[in-house]
Amino acid sequence: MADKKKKNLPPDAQEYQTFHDKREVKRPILKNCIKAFLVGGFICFIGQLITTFYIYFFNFTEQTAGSPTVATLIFITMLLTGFGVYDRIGQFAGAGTAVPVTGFGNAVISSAIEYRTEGFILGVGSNMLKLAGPVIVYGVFSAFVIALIKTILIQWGGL
Amino acid sequence: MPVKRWLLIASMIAVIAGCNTDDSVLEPAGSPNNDIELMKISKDHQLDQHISNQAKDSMRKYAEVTAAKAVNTDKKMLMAVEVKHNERFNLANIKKQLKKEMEEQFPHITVEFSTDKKIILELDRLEKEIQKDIAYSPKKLEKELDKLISLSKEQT
Amino acid sequence: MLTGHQTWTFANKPVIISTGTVGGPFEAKGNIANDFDLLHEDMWLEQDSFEKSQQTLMEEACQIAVKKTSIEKEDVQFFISGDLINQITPTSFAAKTMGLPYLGLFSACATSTESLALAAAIINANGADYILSGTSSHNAAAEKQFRYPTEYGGQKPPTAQWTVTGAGCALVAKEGKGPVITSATIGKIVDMGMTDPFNMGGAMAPAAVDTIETHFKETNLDPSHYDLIITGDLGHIGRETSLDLLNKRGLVIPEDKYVDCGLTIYRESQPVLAGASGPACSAIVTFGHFLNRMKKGELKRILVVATGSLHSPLSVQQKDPIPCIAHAVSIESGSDIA
Amino acid sequence: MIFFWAFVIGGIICVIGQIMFDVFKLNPGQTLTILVIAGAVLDGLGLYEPLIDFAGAGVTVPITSFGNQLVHGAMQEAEKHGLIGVVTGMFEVTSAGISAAIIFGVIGAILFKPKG
Repeated sequence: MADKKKKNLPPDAQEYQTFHDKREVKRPILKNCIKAFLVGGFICFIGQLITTFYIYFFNFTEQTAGSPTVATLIFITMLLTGFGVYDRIGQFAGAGTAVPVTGFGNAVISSAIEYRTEGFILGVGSNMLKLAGPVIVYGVFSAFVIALIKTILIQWGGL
Repeated sequence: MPVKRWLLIASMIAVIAGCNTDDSVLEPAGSPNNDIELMKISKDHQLDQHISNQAKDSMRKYAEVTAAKAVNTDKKMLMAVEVKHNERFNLANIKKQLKKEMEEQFPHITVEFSTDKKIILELDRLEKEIQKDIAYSPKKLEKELDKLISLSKEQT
Repeated sequence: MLTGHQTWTFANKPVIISTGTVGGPFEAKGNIANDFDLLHEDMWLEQDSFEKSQQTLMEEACQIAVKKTSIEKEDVQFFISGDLINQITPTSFAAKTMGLPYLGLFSACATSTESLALAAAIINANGADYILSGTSSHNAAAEKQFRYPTEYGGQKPPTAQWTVTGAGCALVAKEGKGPVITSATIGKIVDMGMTDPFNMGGAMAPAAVDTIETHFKETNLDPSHYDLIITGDLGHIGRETSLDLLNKRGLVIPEDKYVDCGLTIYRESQPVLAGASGPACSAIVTFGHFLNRMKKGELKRILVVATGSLHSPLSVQQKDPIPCIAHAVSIESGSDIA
Repeated sequence: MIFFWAFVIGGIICVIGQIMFDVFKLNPGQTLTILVIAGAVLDGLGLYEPLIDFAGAGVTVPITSFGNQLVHGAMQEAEKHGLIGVVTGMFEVTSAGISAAIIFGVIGAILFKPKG
């Protein structure tokens, strides 16, 4: 990837990039992965606790308890984001807090809070999906394509 | 870049698909499984629960089943089973197989089958209530059962 | 006054008669908190937005710089400044409050030396008696503009830098007491095809090297002329890379004489990853910390090389490389100072 | 048991995300988008439901579950109305995560100021 990009550059730039790459502080991938595993796993564990709570104490089944669980987690995220804690955890955990729905919630909520200085309609309203928008757009679009293919296969392929 | 991305996705699918050994549905074990958590309603009870009792008993042949609950009226039965955790990958197939088996065993009534934790909990509660209350009215049972069946069918 | 292609030497020796430095709460916990004229406890400065608080920072720095002298605000002829928020509006609003003739600059984190060099050039050519030059930045405003919302929990790589909240301002005069500006080298855009906006130090290092090299070539000096060569905000990676690159090209600068504002302002224990950045970084550290040391007599001659990466969120998204620049200003202690 | 697997499987999905961050140098937006698409593809292949049965919140909490839910919604409509159902179904699909994020986003904007 990096090599292909480099080929189109003038020689001095290529030389500099090689020179620089030796001095760049590398991302601690293993450490980051362990942290992501622990924090991400912990969030899912909390999610399972909440799911179990809803199954035992409310009228939710395993099938239906997912939605209130997600909503509860995002509510917690709102509090953590609003009190300025989530970004600290995020710097530590990386994908561990970004990949669970709490990360999606944080992307929406942090944008919403950030843009309130520009007003509620044009600021909060139009910017709150700035970070999370692609997830919705391509989630919906890919789901559409997949459902389409599957339906065609079922109808004509007798799958 | 795009090539790498697709490779990544493909490898993810491969890894997860690898864990999925499909169609290995349950096989009857040699000896009866006596560890199943099940409770039979007394034969003397004014509500006839012998179908449920029979259904629960027939789960004993599977070593993977850990709990079986069932309640019936004279027209329908709701049954729920719990399987060992490492069998849960095949939960959908297990459910299909057992449901078919129950339908074949009791062709004259409608069989609803579930593997949901909530249904297991609710059936357990219902079984205990019936057991305790000799005068449990069939109408109330009918109502309770319908409620649970619709709950088990909820999707989202 | 022009020496070589890109260097001005100032025969009339413009003087920095006073400076004003203002910092935020994070800077107050830093290494050089004592060198600030004013520190704020609150990121918002009781304003409605981060952009407005940046404007307030700039206004306060200017007011402090003027108040320290015997002149009045009305005696100042020009205000030369800039920042890196959308169309440099915080600076422009500050200029409105100041009510001074205003030249707005955009040179990102190199604005401090660019404004200082221009102020010195105008004064040297008798274009003015007093000029206020300086710049400001605000951590949250810059995050919002260039990266993610401040509360977003994205993980920053170890190459990322922390934007300074603060403003630094220097009042340059034709005559008076204080450090004098002897020369300035205006840099060229250097683009080495670096594209990672989370690694600005690495992108800006060649620009700093280019300007430093040109400065020594055109002024016929060698690094031993200066007590310190101060880069703007290269951070750990940029500082190391540029120093190695300078040595490789035969310009040997001892390790301890080559310091970086981005590594001076905060303590090692503060979570700033590769170091500090932002226009205010070089302005505050130079006008506050290093000029104070010069006044104490610890330093005689310094070369300040502020570096700026002139990308925008748009150019990064469109996969353009980061264009970088560096301007150097040489400051010497005045003759009437011990 | 389900708690253990929720932790492990959820953690592994996060590690995949971290690798996309650090090794492939993708930004969070790209990473999450790819994960959502991966979730949709997995559900299309019929692999997501068994994972939910096995790991519970370990796969319903990560963002991949959005893809799963969206495909599920579309397929439900498709079963009722055939091919047209896919199109109309897409517009009827609501994911709890999206609506919760929007609702709490607005509430958050009313209640909080960014801390900086």
